[in-house]
Amino acid sequence: MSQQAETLDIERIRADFPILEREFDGTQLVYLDNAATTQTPEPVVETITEYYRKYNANVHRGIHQLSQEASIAYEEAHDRVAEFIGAAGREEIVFTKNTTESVNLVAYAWGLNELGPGDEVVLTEMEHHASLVTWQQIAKRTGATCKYIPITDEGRLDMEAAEELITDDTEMVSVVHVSNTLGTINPVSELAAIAHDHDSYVFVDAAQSVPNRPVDVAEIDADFLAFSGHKMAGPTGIGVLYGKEHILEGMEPYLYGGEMILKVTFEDSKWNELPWKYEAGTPVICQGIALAKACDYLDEIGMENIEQHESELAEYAYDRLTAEGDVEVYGPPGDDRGGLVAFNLESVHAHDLSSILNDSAVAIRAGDHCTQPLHDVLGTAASARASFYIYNTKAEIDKLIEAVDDARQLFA
Amino acid sequence: MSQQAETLDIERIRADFPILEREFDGTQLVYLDNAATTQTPEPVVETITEYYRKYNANVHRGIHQLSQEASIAYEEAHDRVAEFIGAAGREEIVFTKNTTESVNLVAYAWGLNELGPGDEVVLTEMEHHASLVTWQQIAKRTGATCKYIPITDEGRLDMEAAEELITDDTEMVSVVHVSNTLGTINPVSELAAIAHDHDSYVFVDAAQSVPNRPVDVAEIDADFLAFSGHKMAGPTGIGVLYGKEHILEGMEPYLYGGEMILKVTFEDSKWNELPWKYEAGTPVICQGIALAKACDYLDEIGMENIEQHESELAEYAYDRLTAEGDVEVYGPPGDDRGGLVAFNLESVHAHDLSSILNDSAVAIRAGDHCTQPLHDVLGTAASARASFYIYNTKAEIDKLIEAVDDARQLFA
Amino acid sequence: MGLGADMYRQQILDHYKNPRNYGELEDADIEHVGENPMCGDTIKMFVKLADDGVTIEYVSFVGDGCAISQASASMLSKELQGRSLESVEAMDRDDIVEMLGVELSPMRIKCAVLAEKVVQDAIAIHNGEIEIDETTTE
Amino acid sequence: MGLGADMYRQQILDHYKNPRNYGELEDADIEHVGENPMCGDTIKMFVKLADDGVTIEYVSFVGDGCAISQASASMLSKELQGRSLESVEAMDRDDIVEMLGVELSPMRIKCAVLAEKVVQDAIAIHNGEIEIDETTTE
Ligand SMILES: Cc1ncc(COP(=O)(O)O)c(C=O)c1O
Ligand SMILES: Cc1ncc(COP(=O)(O)O)c(C=O)c1O
Repeated sequence: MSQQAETLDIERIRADFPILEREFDGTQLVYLDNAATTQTPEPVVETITEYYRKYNANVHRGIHQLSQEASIAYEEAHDRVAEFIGAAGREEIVFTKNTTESVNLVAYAWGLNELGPGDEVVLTEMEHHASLVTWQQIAKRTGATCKYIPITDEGRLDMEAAEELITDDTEMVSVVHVSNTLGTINPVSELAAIAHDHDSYVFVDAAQSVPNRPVDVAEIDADFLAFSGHKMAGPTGIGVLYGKEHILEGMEPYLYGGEMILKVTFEDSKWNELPWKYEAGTPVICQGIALAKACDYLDEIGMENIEQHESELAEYAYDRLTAEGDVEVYGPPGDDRGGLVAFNLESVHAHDLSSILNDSAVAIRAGDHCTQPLHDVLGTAASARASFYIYNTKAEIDKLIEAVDDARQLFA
Repeated sequence: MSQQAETLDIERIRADFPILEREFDGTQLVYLDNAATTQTPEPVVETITEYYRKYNANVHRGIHQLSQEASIAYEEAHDRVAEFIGAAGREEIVFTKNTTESVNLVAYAWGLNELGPGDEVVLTEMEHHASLVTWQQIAKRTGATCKYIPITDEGRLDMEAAEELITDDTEMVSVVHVSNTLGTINPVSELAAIAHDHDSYVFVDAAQSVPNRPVDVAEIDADFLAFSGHKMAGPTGIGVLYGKEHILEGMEPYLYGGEMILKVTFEDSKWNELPWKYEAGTPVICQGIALAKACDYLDEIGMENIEQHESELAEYAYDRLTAEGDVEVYGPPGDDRGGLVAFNLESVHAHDLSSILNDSAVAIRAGDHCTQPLHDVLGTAASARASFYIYNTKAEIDKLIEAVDDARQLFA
Repeated sequence: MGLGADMYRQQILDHYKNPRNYGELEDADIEHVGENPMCGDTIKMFVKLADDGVTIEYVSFVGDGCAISQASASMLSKELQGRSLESVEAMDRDDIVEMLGVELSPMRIKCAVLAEKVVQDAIAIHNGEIEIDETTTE
Repeated sequence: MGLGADMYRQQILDHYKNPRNYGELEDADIEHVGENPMCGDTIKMFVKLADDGVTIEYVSFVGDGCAISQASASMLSKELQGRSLESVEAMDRDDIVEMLGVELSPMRIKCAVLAEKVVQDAIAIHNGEIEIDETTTE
């Protein structure tokens, strides 16, 4: 079935991921849950162990050698991540613990102070709970209103509706770059342009785009952009918030404590420079350094190559899944989507499917993928989702298809 | 000088910390900056690598095998930490990214909603910026007032003043358990009793106590208690918030997003059960599992033994430092303090001292230790601080003393 | 490669494909609905009591969701006939796992126990012990 | 084991122990204060201009803090005499490191450049380019 040449040197890449060798009851793992979390290559794992074995120390203010080494590595990690997404410098890169916290940072530091009755936050029907719940709740607290750009039958944003929904009352447009359920690649530059025409900020949830395609914040003209380490070959416990320097400069702090201050008296405090103003307490030191290494690792493979590889796998999976006619795949056609397919088999509930696939060592996700309102729109409570990364192959998708066929038979 | 038998089997412990073998210009590292960050033993580092090499996956809702393994390990890590501090169960243990975030969680989720004009938050003059700046800023936003329990000449809390400052207007008493600057061990149970007499909550900043002495939340009767993984042989990027179940149950959420919700529509959301209600987004999975391992590691050595070891080192360092008469050590006498000594040498600024010590591979911290207001009270802008952990020896303190002597001569 | 044989024994598939006691009960003494929002499983249970008011005469259900949740509701509806309310309140997840006769992974137990939880909440509401509109499980 | 020899060459220790141009200047044309709150270093610089209004005639300072910050202020006060304001505004951290003649670790450079930053801000205020009461460095 899967005879085409691969864009990536998969054998070489797979050698960096010992976890992919795992077997369950003699069957080798087929890991297709990459939109939830990607696996971590040896160079990143080794960066972590090297940190703890060689230069673990608290950063920023230590004069001793270990602290200097840790500080430099941690600060340079910001530069590296800045470079990875085309930001101007470390001032624009705040390390958080995940994408979710990055959204909350802006919602608290900016939204809670700036939003009020009459103000509108425009989201999309395909937002992840990370942005949807956050803006919904901050809007509730401030008296602002949330509006949702609807999706078309094909699972794309209805851009005409977007033009109407974004008005001079709009203060923030928060949009997912690549949908983690539909696989839709949204026209974020276009949305940013519309938002800016109305003097609104735009927040790009890039959790599913930065890991697998070239993303340039300047090209998008994003005011804010967020993503997570654990979805891009990095460790758990780190996320990134990109923000334009002048905007971050003007915002109030979010978390208070050590490192984020310049001067403290019993009466009041003064804030530190960017980005440290937003990194209170001992930061995610080892995780930041490891994330920078993940950027190196991905850049070595090449983000264009990764994008192409994922498109190929997505199209192949789409075509094979829909061949039988009893599978509904959500979102745009196979040749125009990010590297994932969420679907439902007519006769088998997604959870049952996932359990049955697990018996064949095929790991997919089943559920609402943190997009419950979108699932309501799609008219289903849950879906099964296979999502791909740099180490996946068409042969693995063949195994997925086989296992789906087993389920089909079992429930026939 | 240092001939007494050690409480701990130091040689065996040191073998778990390869970083301690590092040499700078042929001189072996003497790491005395443990109040900032402790080193990480091999069993914890191996727990981290095992996670990434064997069962890295997103948690909670994955049906596939890897996700089940990761979920169980991550959830059990909460149980392990609960046990470590005498909490009732995982419902009372929220994983954050550090102590600072734990304080902010309560300040935002409880303080921002419950505090108002006329309400008072009682702190101490020796609070770390983590709690001092946070409560100060939340008070500013809500119209509440902060009051500070003063310290005595010996660097202890003035408990008579505390009795007067804590009144029926007090809504929160936030107190550091062991001061990271003075080494004072505060009577937190007594303060909790006073706070509860006035229907106030008590928040214990245990960042410097949980790592090195037995701490039991029930015994203290703390309403909240916080600490960091990186100060207790665990990884960076994880902190803990303990909260009494009924209090956490009643509070609003703090971060919004995935994992912390049960149900989401475009209009509103319902929250998940404890502790997940407070852990939005993909949590600090690997860090939580590694922290549980650090608890195992410390319990194997024995928290009473660690406490005794630290007291011995602190007393020894105190006695040797004060022998010359030109060193001021801040805080209580040598026989009644946590495992650290902050001091100033008459003729040498703390930063210069730290630089000179670094030339002898002795790593100490110099600065304000995130207690600027306390330093104002002490009448100095900065101090040098040596802080100890399970792998330190009296012989290392001898090296510290020698290096201090070098500085004394250089600046004579 | 297994065919999901362990978790989907013939009995479970049979109850899923041909649910017993399926349908609304007009003259139910107790009825209550519950859902597992993360899975999308919903179950509504209807209970008819015997004249003594403490024994279950008949149980029916309607619902939607995965095979485990629906088969569990179907099997439970049979299991409950003739039992005392008290004994039902005392049931726990082990009873359900035993009833299903399969090994369940921790993530799927939530699906399995939904029906039981709905019935127990229904009884608690009937007894005036709790006041909720709907049971929601994690 | 070194005696901190690298960072504390004789010259620095000498300027620290015997600061040059130390003291307040009554008839200063420009004066400005700065601090490095994390270190506790404070420096106040006083500048007297020549009649042309763009050349520095004399500089003095008062301050408190570590040897690096204070020696740097002392050496800078000598260095600046006779220089144009413009040339001082163009100075950067490399000039300071060169002036001190020692290798500084990144964490100590902050101490070294405080005096320079205070003078530069003083000039900028004098020129009406910025408005601040006090220079605060990280
Ligand atoms: C007493 C005390 N509280 C709070 C903190 C803050 O801990 P973290 O930086 O891990 O948030 C520290 C450590 O710096 C501390 O010593
Ligand atoms: C599109 C999208 N946004 C946000 C998130 C949240 O990321 P995290 O859980 O790392 O905070 C995810 C992943 O779950 C996602 O797919």
